[in-house]
Amino acid sequence: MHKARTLIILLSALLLVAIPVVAQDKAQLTPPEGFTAFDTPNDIGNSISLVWRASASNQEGVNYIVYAAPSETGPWIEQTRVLSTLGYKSDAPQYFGLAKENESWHFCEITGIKKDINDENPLPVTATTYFKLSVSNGIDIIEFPGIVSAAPAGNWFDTSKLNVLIFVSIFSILILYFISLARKNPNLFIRHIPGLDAIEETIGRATEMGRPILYLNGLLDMSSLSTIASTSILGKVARKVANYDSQIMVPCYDPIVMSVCQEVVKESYAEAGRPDAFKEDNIFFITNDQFAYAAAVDGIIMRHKPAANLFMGYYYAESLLIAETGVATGAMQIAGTDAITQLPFFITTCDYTLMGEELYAASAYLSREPLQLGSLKGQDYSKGFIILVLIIGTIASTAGSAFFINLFRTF
Amino acid sequence: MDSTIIGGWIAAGLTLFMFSSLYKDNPFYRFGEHLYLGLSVGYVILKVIYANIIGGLYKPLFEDHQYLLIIPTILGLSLYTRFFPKIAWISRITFAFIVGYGSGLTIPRIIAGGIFQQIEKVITPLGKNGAAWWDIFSGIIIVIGVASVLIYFFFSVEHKGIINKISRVGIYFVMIAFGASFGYTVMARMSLLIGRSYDLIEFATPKYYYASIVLLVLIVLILILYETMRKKEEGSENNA
Amino acid sequence: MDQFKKLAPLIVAFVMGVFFALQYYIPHPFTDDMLTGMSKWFIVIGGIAMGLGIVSLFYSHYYKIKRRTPAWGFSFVMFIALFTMLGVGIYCANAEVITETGKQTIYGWLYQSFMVPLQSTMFSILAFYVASAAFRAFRAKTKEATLLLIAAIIVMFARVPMGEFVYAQIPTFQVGGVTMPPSIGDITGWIMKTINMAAQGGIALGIYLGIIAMSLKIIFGIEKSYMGSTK
Amino acid sequence: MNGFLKKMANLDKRVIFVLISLAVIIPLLYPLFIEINVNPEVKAVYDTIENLPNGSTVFLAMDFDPSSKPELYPMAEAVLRHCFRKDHKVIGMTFWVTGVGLGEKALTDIAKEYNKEYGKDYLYLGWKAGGYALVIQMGEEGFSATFPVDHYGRETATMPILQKISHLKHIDYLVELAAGASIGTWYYYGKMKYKFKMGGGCTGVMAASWYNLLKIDWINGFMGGLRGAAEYEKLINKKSKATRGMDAQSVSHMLIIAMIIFGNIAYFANRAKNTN
Repeated sequence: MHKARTLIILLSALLLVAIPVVAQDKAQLTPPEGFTAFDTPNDIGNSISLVWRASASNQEGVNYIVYAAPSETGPWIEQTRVLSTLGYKSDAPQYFGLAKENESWHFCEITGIKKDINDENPLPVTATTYFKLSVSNGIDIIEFPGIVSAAPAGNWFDTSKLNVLIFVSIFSILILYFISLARKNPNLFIRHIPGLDAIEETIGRATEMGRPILYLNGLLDMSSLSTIASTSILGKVARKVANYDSQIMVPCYDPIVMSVCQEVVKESYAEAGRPDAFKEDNIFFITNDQFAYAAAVDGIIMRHKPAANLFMGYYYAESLLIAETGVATGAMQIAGTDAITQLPFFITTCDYTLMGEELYAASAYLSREPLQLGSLKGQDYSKGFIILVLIIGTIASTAGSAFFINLFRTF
Repeated sequence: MDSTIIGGWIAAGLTLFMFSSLYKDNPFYRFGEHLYLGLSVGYVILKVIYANIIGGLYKPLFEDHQYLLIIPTILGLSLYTRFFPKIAWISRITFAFIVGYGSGLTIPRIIAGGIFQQIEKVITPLGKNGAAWWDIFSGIIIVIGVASVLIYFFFSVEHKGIINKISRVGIYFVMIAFGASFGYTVMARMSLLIGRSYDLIEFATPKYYYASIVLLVLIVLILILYETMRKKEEGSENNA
Repeated sequence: MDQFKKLAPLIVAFVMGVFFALQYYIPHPFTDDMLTGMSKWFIVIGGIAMGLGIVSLFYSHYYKIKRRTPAWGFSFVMFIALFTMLGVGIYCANAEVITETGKQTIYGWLYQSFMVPLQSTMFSILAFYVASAAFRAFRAKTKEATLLLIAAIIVMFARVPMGEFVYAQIPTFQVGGVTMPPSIGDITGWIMKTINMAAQGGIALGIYLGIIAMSLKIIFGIEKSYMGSTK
Repeated sequence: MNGFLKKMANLDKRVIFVLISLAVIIPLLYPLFIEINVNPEVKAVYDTIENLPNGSTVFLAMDFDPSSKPELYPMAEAVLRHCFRKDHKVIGMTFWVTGVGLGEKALTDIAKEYNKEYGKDYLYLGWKAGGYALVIQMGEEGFSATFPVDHYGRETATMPILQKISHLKHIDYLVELAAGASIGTWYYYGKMKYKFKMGGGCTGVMAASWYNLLKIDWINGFMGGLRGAAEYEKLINKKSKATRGMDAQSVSHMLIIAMIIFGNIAYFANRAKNTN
C-alpha cells in the first residue's frame, strides 16, 4: 500500500517534470517574420489582408493569434487563430496570383472586428485598424515585435480578371477589325444556311394559302441577346411579309418585347412601302406564365392554322409543346434557338433548325449588310483561335504544363 | 363535401380538359386554356402589384426615400409614349437602356463563365487516371468533337473539300448528342405523366366519388354529341 | 431634333454597354452598388411595363367580345378567371398562407386547386409529344438521322430497368482482363460524357461568340434593329 | 399489306397517344414488378435505418411540393414503412408550405397501416415560417419550444414522443427528401452542430449534384428520383408506387423504341415497293 502511494507520487512528479519537457520539445517557437497589413487587393473594400512568412516552428498544434485594436495603444482584442498548417497566400490566388512563393507565406483576411473572441457579429472594418501577431503552441506565446496597420479601400481594377480582359480584347478586336474591313470591301462570301433560305419560300407559300405566319420570340426578356437577335430577324421577316402582302402574328411573353416587336414590324412595313398594311393588334401580349403561354399558343396554332411557324429565341420545355402542335396543322416550321437543351426537340419537329450561333448569324445573313457580314468573319477567326487554343492547350497540359489550365481559371 | 373533394373534382376535370386537346381542338380545351390564361394573368398582375410596384417602387421611394428610383419610373412610363405617335421615339431610349445594359453585362461574363469554362473542361491532361488508353481516346474524341462542331459553324468559308468533311464529322457529333439527349429526357417527361396518372387514379376512387371516371365519361359523351352536331351542321350547310 | 431622336438611344446603349462591361473588372463599391441598383431599377421598369401587356390582352379579348367573333364566350371565361384571381389575391393581401399558422388562404386554395393541375397537365402532355415526335422523326433516311435514332434508342433502352434486365442476359466474356461487352450504363455514360459533352461544348462556344459579336454590334451602334430601324 | 405498311409509316398521332396512355396506366394498375438493381447509395440509407436499434428516432424532412410528388412522395412512404416496421419513432416536418398536406397524408396513411399511435410513435410538426432559424431553434431550445403546437394545433410539450427526444441532437437519423436546396439548411444549421447522421432523397434532376454531397459526407446515402424510390421499395420488400412507376417507365420506353423500329420497317418496306 505504501509502495503504491510512493509510486503514484513519483509518477506524478515525473509527469509534472515531463510535460514542460515534452512541450518544450514540441515547440521551439520562432517568432513570425515579415508581418504586414494592407488593403486586400481586387476587392470591394471591406477587408484587410495580413500576411507573414511561415515560421520555422510550423507544425500541428501551433497557432498564430491575430489581435486587433482601433489605435496603436489598444485595447488589443484577439480576433482569430490561424492554424500553422493552414491559411497560406496560395489559398487565395484571386488576391495574390499563382506565384510559387505564396506557399511559404501565411495569409489571413480580416473582414470584421470582434468586440471579444466570442463575438458573433463583428463590426465591418471601415477605418484604419492596428494588428499584432503572436505564435503559440498552446503553452508558450511569442509575440511578433511591432504593430502594423492598414485601412480597407475599394479597388479600381481586379487584377485576377486580367485574363478575361485579354480575351475580351482579342475577340473584340477580331470582330471589330473585320467589321471595319467590310466597310472597305463589302463583297464577302457567306455559306448557305438552308433554314434562312427557306424563309422566303415559306412566306410565299403563306400568301398563296391565305394564312398567317406565326412568329415567337422565346421566353426571355429584352436584355437577353437571344431575344435581341430574334427581334432583329423579325424585322427582316416582317419586311418580306409586307412585300408579299401576307400577315404575321406575334404572340408575346414579355410586354417590353411586345413593344419592341410592334416597333420593329411597323418600321419594316414602312420601309417596304406598306405602312397602311401594318396591324398593331397582330403583335400582342399573352401571359408571363410558361405553360399558360404554351397552352394559348397551341390554341392559336390549332385555330388559325398558320402556314408557317417561326420560333426564334430562347425556349424551355414548352418548345416541344408548341412545335409538335404545329406539326399537326401541317405548317412549315423553322426554329432558331441557343437553348441547347431544346435543340433536339426542334430538330425532330421543325423543317429547319438554326442551331446556336446560326441564330445570331441570321439577321446578318438576311440583311446582307456588309458590316453585319464582317462580324461573321470576325466570329470565324475567333472560332479558329479557340480551336488552336484547345489543341495546343490539351497537348501542353498532357505534357505537364499548367499554363493553359491556369490561364482559363476564373475567380 | 369538404374542400379536398371539391379540389379533387376540379383537378380531375381540368386535367381531362387539357388532355382533350390531344384528340383535337375542342370547347373543353378552349375553356381550360382561357381559364388558365386568365388565372395566370391575374397571378402575374398580383405579383407585379405587390413585388414590383409596392415592394420595388412605392416603399423604397416613399418610405426609404431612394429618389433615384424616379429614373426607372420615367423609363418605364416612357414606354407608354408609344400610344402617342409624335413622341413615340422616347420609348426607344428605354429599349436602348435595357438592350445596352444586357449587352455590356454579357460580354465579360460570357467569356469568364462560358468560353473559359468550356475551354477549361476540354484541355485537361489526357489519360490522367493512370493513363488508361480508353481515357486518352475519350479525351482526343472530345477535342475532335468540339473542334469539328466549331468548324461546322464557320460562315465565311465555303463548306467543301476538307472543311466539308470536318464539318460533317461535327454534324455527326451533334446528331448523336441530340439523339442521346432526347432519349435521356423521355424519362423525365414520362415521370410527369405518371404523376398525373396517379392523381387521376386517386380521383377515381370512391373517396372522391369516382370523379375521374364520371368526368371522363361525361366529357367523351359531350364531345361525341358535339362532333355529330357539328357534322350535321356542316352537312346541312353543304346541302344548302 | 431628328438627329437627336436617332442618336439619343444609340448613346444610351453605348454608355450602358461600356459601363457594365467595365463594371466586371472594377470591384469598387461604387460600381458594385450600380450593379445591384440596376437590378432594382429593372424590377420597377418591368412592373410598369406590365401595364402595356395587360392593355394589349384586355384589348384583344374585349374586341372579341364586342365583335362577337366566333367563340367569344371564352374571352369571358378569361376575364372572369382573371378578375377572380386578382380579387381573391388582393383580398388575401397576396398571401397564399397565413404566416403565423401556416393555414392556406382562399387565394392559396385557388392557386393549388386550379393553377397547379393546369400547369402540371400542360407539362405532362410533353410525354405524349415526345413519343409522337420520336415516332415521326426517327427515320433512318440519312446518315445523320440514323445516328440520331440509334443514339436515342440506346439511351432510352439503357435508362429503364427492363432494358437493363434484357441487356444483362447477353453473355459476357473477357478480353485482356476487360469484361465485354461493357455494361449498358457505361455505354450511355460514355456517350453522354464524351460525345454529348463535345457537341454541346462546340455549340456553346459558337453561341458565346455569337453573343459577344451581337453585344459589340449593339454597343457600337451597328445593330439597331431593336429600335425598329433596320437601316 | 401495302395499305397496312402505309398506315404504319404514317400512324395517326392519336393512336400513339392512346398507346402511350395505356403503356403508362396499365403498369400503374397491374404492375409487372420488373427487377431493379439496387445502387449502393440507396442501400446505405436502408442499412442505416435497418441497423438502428428498434425504437430509435428518425426525423423525416419532407421538403417538396406537389410538383415533385411523383418522385419524392413514394420515397416518403417507403422510408416511413421501413421505420414503422422497425418500431422507430418518426418526427416529420416540411419547409415547403405548399407541401404541408403531402407530408401529413404520407404519415397518416402509413401510420394507419402499422397501427401507430399519434403523439407516441410519430408526430407531424408541419410547416412554420422561419426557415433555417427553425433548425437552430430545434437544436438549441428543442422541438416543443420551436413548435409549441403541431400541424393539427395540438400542444406538443406533453406528447410522450417528445419526452425523451426533445432536441435535434437526440435524433438518430435525419432523412431529407428535397426538391430544392433545403439540404444545405439541414447540414449547416443541423448536422454540422449536432452531428446526427443524415441521408435523403432528391429528384432525378438533382441526383448528379447529390453524388457530390455524398462524396463530401453531407449525407451517407440517398435515393435519386423515381428509380431511387423503387430501389428502396425493393429493399423493404414492399413494392408500391415507385416500382409501378418504374414499370410504367420501362413499358413506355420500350413502346417508343418499338414504334420507332416499326416505323422504320414500314418506311423502308414502302420505299422498296415504290422504287419497284
